[in-house]
Amino acid sequence: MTMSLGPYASFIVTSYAAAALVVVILIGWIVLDYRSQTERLRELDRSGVTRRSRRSATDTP
Amino acid sequence: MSGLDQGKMQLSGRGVVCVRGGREVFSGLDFDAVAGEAVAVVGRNGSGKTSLLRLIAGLLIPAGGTIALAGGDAELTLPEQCHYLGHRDALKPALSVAENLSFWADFLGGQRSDAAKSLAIVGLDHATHLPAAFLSAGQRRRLSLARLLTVRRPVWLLDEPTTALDVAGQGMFEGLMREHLARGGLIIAATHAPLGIDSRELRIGGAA
Amino acid sequence: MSGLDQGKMQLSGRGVVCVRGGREVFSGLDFDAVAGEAVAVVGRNGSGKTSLLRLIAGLLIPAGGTIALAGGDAELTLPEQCHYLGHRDALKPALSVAENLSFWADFLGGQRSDAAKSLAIVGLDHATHLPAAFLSAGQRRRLSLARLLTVRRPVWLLDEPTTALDVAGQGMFEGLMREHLARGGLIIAATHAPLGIDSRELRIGGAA
Amino acid sequence: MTALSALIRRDIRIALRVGGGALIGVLFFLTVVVLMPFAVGPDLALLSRLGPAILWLGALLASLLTLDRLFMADHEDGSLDLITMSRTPLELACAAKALAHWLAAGLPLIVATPVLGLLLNLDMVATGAVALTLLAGTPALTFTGMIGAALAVTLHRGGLLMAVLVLPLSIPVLIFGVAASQAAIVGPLTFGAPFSILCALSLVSLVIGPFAAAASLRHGLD
Amino acid sequence: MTALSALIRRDIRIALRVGGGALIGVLFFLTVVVLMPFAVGPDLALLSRLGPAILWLGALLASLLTLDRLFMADHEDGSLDLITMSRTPLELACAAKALAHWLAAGLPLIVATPVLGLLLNLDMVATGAVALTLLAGTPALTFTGMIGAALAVTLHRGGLLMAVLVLPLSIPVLIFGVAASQAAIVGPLTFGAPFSILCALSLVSLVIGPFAAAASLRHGLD
Amino acid sequence: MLTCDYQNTMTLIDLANPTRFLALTARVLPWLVAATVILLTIGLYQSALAPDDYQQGATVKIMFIHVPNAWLSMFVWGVMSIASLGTLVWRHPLADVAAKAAAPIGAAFTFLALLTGSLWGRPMWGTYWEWDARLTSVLILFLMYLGLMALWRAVEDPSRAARAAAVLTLVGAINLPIIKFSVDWWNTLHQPASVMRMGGSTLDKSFLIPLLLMAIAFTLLFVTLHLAAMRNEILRRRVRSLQMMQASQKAA
Ligand code: HEM
Ligand SMILES: Nc1ncnc2c1ncn2[C@@H]1O[C@H](COP(=O)(O)OP(=O)(O)OP(=O)(O)O)[C@@H](O)[C@H]1O
Ligand SMILES: Nc1ncnc2c1ncn2[C@@H]1O[C@H](COP(=O)(O)OP(=O)(O)OP(=O)(O)O)[C@@H](O)[C@H]1O
Ligand SMILES: [Mg+2]
Ligand SMILES: [Mg+2]
Repeated sequence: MTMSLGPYASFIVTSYAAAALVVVILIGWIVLDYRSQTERLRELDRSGVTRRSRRSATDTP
Repeated sequence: MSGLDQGKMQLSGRGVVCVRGGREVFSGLDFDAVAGEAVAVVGRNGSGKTSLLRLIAGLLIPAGGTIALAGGDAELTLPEQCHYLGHRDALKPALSVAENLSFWADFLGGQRSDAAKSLAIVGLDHATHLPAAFLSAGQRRRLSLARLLTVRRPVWLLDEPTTALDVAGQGMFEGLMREHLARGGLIIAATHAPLGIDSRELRIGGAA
Repeated sequence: MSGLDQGKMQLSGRGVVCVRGGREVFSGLDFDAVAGEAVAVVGRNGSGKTSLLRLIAGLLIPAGGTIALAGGDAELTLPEQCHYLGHRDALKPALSVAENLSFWADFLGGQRSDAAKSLAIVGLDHATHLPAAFLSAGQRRRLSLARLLTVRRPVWLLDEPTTALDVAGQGMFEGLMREHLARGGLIIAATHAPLGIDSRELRIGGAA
Repeated sequence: MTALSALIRRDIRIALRVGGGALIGVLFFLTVVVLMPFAVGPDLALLSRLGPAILWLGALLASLLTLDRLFMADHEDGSLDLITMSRTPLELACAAKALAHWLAAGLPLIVATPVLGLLLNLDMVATGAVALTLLAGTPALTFTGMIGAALAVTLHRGGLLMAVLVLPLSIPVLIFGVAASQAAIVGPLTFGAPFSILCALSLVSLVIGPFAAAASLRHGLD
Repeated sequence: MTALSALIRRDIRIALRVGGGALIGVLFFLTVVVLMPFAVGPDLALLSRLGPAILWLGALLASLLTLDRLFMADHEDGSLDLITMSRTPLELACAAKALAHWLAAGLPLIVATPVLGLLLNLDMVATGAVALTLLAGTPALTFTGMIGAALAVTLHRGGLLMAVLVLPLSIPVLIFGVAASQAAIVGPLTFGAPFSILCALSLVSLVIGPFAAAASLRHGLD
Repeated sequence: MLTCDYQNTMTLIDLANPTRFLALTARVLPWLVAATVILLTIGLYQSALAPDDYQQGATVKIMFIHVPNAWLSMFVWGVMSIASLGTLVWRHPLADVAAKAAAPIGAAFTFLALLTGSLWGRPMWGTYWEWDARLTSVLILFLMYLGLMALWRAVEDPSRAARAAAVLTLVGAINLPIIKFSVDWWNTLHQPASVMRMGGSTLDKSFLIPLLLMAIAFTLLFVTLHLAAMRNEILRRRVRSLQMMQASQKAA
């Protein structure tokens, strides 16, 4: 599909591209952060640190 | 290199005068310490024990007298051959235990041994990747001790070194001091409590 | 006015829970203290003695339970009827002894007695015009005590009150506490050392 | 009333004694204002055109950067505990402290304005206008800044962080302060409109500042 | 060399971690620069004329006001004792610390300059010129500022006092920094002359700063 | 030893409640992601189909990005303000997690509003930036978002930072009505409200529908990102608590 965006096409494209980029950065940051936190939790688990409220965490239906 | 093997190493002060804040803390102090020997500096609160250690470490400038190390590494000054363990731990809370130790090892330079091994010796191997901010007072002290083990220096200046250490920690630390002396090192320690190893007493400012 | 004469004044806590830095320090604490009585709060380091005093003073907010004063001045809240003597002296080094005391007398308001007389009682009358910066630790403590005498409050919350006081000072302070109790006051004191007057013991966090 | 006036008198006295911070604020103001001509260049016409803006910026920075110890000092020596426990509402005590700070550190800035006006080639009218707007506007700076000072206690951290948090809040004051001065000097707007907004901002901050600061101090208790 | 690079890496790491101050300097820069148009008024022609001066002033304040804890933090936790005793000359250690500070807090300012240039209506050339002069000039700010940071340890007091002491020293940097940027933008002077003076100032401060700071730290031993 | 007693008394208050929240998030998140993707696709498609404006030409397409982001920049601060009330009034442990997680997302939306606005301003007003009341107040909003993020980073104890941030968020909420009504109070360059205003929208349907679709899609995007960021924050605090526990456990 082609659209005619007029004389200011670059402005429109830049706007959409910037929005996409920022959203992708946000998503990337959140996903990477999630990975690193779960990784650290797993590491702590492996080194034998336990939490009292832990059983209730997994038992929640 | 590090002078640990030169049996005749001797630290001596002659007529040392210490002035702080315009007030004379002590004067005419003479002392000697030879390799393999521990000297326990004792005296009342405010008698100048910490000040003496800082004078030796070059962190204070004597108002009179001289302090010199004979038989050490001729190319290094006295402070460069000393480890100073003061009340403040020189730890950065934002860095991990391992980062803190390896920074000092890199920065202080000279003859080194394995940082991970030192951490194991002082009983901090489980906390290697923890930020130093999370350490308790006793654990911080242990981390400081690991610095003395990782970087070799012939002269140890210790200011109330056993503060915050529990009984097991004190035992560990006594072992470390014995080992250091056996390798020809030299210890000057300011203490209120007994040092736990054979030592000569240096009293500042009259009987307590 | 100040409730000192209402014999039935009673401070009580029910099921008090204290949380600091996300960690529970103690929970389910019950206590009572009636007019004319001194309660000595004891316990290990870190068991929460200071925290309890600050909870009563309204400087911490309990995570659970209630603390209330019955029979005091109905128009005033509990903290407004308390004197809190903590580790920090609330003194300004730039102001003189007299200026420091008279500021607190003016600011705290309520029933007052002569500031100069209080200074004489705590043995600071010779230092009236000295800047507080020149005071030794013990003298700073005495100046804080003068605040308790100058402004009347029925409840005294004392955190290790005898720190830095010499023997004569401790004797003086015991006299002051007795007098306060005799007038129908109430004392809650956190101490490691014995309080020196008849008191009931409130232990936090198991045996030491 | 005695309680509040005692607090004000104490704070002013401390600020003016050795070790107090009143002088340093004025010095910083002087330095920043003297710095500007070096940055802008020695164009006198331009300088006098920018004069009000420069003076306002200097005053803004000087009053915000001196504020960070407003509550911190009292917190560190335990005075804040007693102030919190006292029969004086914390909001009023906060307001009194801010007032004392303004008297000890804000007023001297205004007194210094005419001298700096000379340096910036401002005429009498312009200098007067700037001084008047500063008189009406600096209370707003102090009273919004005190929110940051109270946050510094909660955060155990002052300095630049505080300035960064508070600066956006003080932008409206700056806008109308300069606008009023410019109006008085060159027109075409009337002086009255921006000046009354400035006064309104000061009044609003006189209310919001103490409440927000007291709330922050209460929640920072620990 | 390992010693110095270890020191630099440590300081940068601390600045970038939670609790570090690198971000705050940039934010302060942003805020101060955004503040200026409010003071000067929304006259775009004037703003772009003043642009370089505004950016330079912002960078000056941001880099000086973040400097006061450069040595203070190390003094308070005892690190400075060990640094003084070490085999690395204190002058070099000071230089390394200042370099780390510049990398963590100075460079980000330069990176932020283009964005701020847009707000001030500067064109590409002008923005480039300012960024280039900042790149050449901010080391001078950091390395003269470190003298003040060392004095702060001796005086047991940082903050504004330090800024007041150091600001006069940094006036030459400001003058030639702005002059070089203006020359690049409007002429009539050549860019080269003031720019080379700026570089010379940076080089001189690179030498004088560490020596003066080390001397001040040595005499402040206590 | 002293430290070993902590194990018995430590209840990790931070984690008591959020556990349920984590379970909930795990179930809801996939649905939210799907909904966001679908709506965003439809919205973008509708925006592409929208006709050119008779005045603004094709640049009106920027509106479909600009306006939702502008709305969200204010909406997110509103969410943070409510969360701040939760922190200060009810001391709810999830409230500060919500506030902290929202700040970077809000800052991103505000940045996009500023950027797309500038890009729109160039063809419409002939300049990227103008110091007008609407634009400036949004810029201040952006600075305040950054300030809050700096605050969260600069302070190590999260509960302390939470309380300070809450006070600041509430004070900063004053800015929201200023942004909203600045175009009415001061006669400025920027468009007055045409969608959300008293007396109904004045916008043509062919623009209104894609705009509303995009607005809903971006709101869903925010909700999704926010939930995920909150989950991360809870995990981060869990890591922190466990690390502190590790420090005191092993010493015993
Ligand atoms: C950096 C520049 C800009 C900023 C910060 C900005 C900010 C905002 C904000 C905050 C809103 C939401 C206001 C509300 O809900 O009432 C908004 C809406 C809007 N903006 Fe902008 N804007 C900018 C530039 C522009 C430009 C250049 C145009 C077009 C010429 C434009 C057109 C609109 C329109 C049409 C709306 C929707 C108004 C409504 O229907 O309520 N904006 N903008
Ligand atoms: N920074 C300082 N400035 C001025 N005087 C100081 C300073 N530090 C200590 N002093 C003074 O020097 C004297 C000796 O202090 P020093 O710390 O050496 O005593 P100490 O023997 O280590 O005491 P302690 O047993 O309490 O550790 C004391 O009278 C003290 O008041
Ligand atoms: N500001 C604080 N933030 C977080 N936790 C704290 C804070 N102050 C104290 N704590 C913790 O609260 C607990 C109780 O401290 P508190 O000062 O009440 O003990 P204490 O009984 O007075 O001890 P001491 O005998 O040493 O005076 C300790 O575990 C301590 O680590
Ligand atoms: Mg000592
Ligand atoms: Mg205690």
